[in-house]
Amino acid sequence: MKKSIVVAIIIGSAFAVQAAFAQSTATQSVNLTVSTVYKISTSGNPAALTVTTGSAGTDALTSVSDNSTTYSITQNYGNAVKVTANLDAALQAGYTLTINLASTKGTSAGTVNISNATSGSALSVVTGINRGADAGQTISYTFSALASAGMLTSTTRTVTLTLTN
Amino acid sequence: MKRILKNITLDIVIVIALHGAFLPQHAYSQQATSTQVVTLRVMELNKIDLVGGPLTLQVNSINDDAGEPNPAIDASTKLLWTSNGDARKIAVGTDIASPRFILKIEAEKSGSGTGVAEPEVTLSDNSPHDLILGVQRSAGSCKLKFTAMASVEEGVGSESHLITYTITGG
Amino acid sequence: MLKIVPLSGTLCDGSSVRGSKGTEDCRNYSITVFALLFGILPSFGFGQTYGSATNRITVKVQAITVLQISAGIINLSITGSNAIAGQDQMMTTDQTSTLAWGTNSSTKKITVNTSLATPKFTLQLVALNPTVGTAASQVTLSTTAADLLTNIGRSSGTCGLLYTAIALASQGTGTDAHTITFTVATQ
Amino acid sequence: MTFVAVLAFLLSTFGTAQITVNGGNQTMTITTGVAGGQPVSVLNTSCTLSYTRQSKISKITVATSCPGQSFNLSVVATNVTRGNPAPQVSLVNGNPATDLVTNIPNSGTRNSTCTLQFTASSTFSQGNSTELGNDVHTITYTLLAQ
Repeated sequence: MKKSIVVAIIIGSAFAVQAAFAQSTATQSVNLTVSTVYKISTSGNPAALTVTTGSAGTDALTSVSDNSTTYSITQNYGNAVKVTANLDAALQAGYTLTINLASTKGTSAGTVNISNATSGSALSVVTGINRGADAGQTISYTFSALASAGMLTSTTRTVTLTLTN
Repeated sequence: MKRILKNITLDIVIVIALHGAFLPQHAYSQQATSTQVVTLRVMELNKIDLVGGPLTLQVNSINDDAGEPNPAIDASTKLLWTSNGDARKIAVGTDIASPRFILKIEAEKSGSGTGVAEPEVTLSDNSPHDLILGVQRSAGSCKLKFTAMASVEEGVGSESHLITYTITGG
Repeated sequence: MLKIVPLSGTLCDGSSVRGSKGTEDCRNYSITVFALLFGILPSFGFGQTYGSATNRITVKVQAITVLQISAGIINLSITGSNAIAGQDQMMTTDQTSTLAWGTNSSTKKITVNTSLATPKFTLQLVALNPTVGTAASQVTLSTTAADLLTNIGRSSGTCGLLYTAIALASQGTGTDAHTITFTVATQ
Repeated sequence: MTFVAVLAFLLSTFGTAQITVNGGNQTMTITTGVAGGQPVSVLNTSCTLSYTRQSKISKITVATSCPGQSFNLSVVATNVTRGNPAPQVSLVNGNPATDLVTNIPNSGTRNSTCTLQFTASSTFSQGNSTELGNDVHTITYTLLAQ
């Protein structure tokens, strides 16, 4: 009998302890971290820029332009972010490629000659970009050539736009 | 115990050093890129144009000594050209197969650009005649000197020439 | 005793009585009859029941409510991979934790709230596939308790927890540390 | 005649004290549960049964009376000194008496005992006593010929 009572007390005590821990609430820690984000994309490639005409007596041939592509950016780093542009290789003398990026979150540098801008000498094309997003801004390319530079068979250049601080 | 403390201190120094070395670099290395492929091409082009004209050459005086009419001369017309090709030439021709009167033309090279002027050309038929040779990858210009001549036997009359300038491969 | 004799007599005649044997003498039968009258008869009357006893057991079930989260800590991180160029809003989700509950009270629901009074970013929560009850629509967490699950009275069940973190690029970087509290409340 | 009266008295005495339950009335309280599971059942072994040898091989049955029963209660005999413990019996109001101990010998030691191990359990869906009231079982143990 005594043994039974002891067992009952032990069991009872055990449940009493469990009861003390029975909770009608539960908590969970959720940590949300937002890291630095830089994103830039372009809408595709511009059409071929082909110089086909000029004026008699003038060395500078009639330039051609393309503004069919756009770029979009998103960044949360700061309010002094910029976009730079460069080619994978410089153009030969007598040929000129300029680029102009429109911007609403920053300040466009206007028309920038990137003919000789390579990875080591990228040029700023948009500066002072504020935190946030800027979508579908127009990219304008202009290609011009001198008659004295001669003809140019189809040549490709990779233009790299970099969103950076 | 002292050794342990020394090691810990050293570790802390190293950690701080690494932190100081990499954190700024990390902070300034943030960027994203996007690329576009641009295709560039310049086609062959040859342009030629005239400044001045149409003009009228009038033979209306006689040389008393020779008893022949004096030639009429005009150098008011300017020829312009642009070519990004190599070894081009400029030829000139009239639309009259057998002119009644004599009409001569000469390029007086005084402008810029490449090219060598040929001697004075007589437009005696409607075939093209070389006017300037050695034109290449340039824009140039020159004055055109027209000379009209007639003999007494040819009497009085008039001719209208349509003169064509052509820049072609040389 | 005289009243018993006739009964004893009938037994002597060899009539059938349960447990009797007709070959035994009348004295033995008299003893048997006495025993039946004074003690054994009551028992034999209930199919050879020798005795019974009773006691009382009271079963009491307290109002029980228990909640359990499968994961104590959830880390949500918004990086470049969660962003789309040209879009200010960036988003990430977590669906790794589950909520289990048990309640034997009727008309109960589960509410949720955060300890963070002024979060920099937006944190939303919705209960997924509850085995019992009705999941409320997605909740934007605040210090005010909002319904997560309703109609869970007298049940034991589980559901998934889907956290959605939303940040705007224009808000910059940072960290929000939430302590999310789930509570079983009366509906 | 005196002999007859004494014998009758003794037999009568034996008939009234053949089985007794010790430990008195008990209250079993379920206080906690498992999230996603069920409330934790409660065990009680405070009661024992004492019973005596009979002229025939006997057994003990158990039955309960619990009007409006809401929760679950079962019992099994442990530490049985004489006889065979039956499997655990679920005590449900209105069910017929069920064997608790069987094959109690009709010879040998006169007095036997066993421990009564009660298990109270419930599910979350069965509710709680605050809303439904307690289950009060009046349990009857009967010693009878097998």
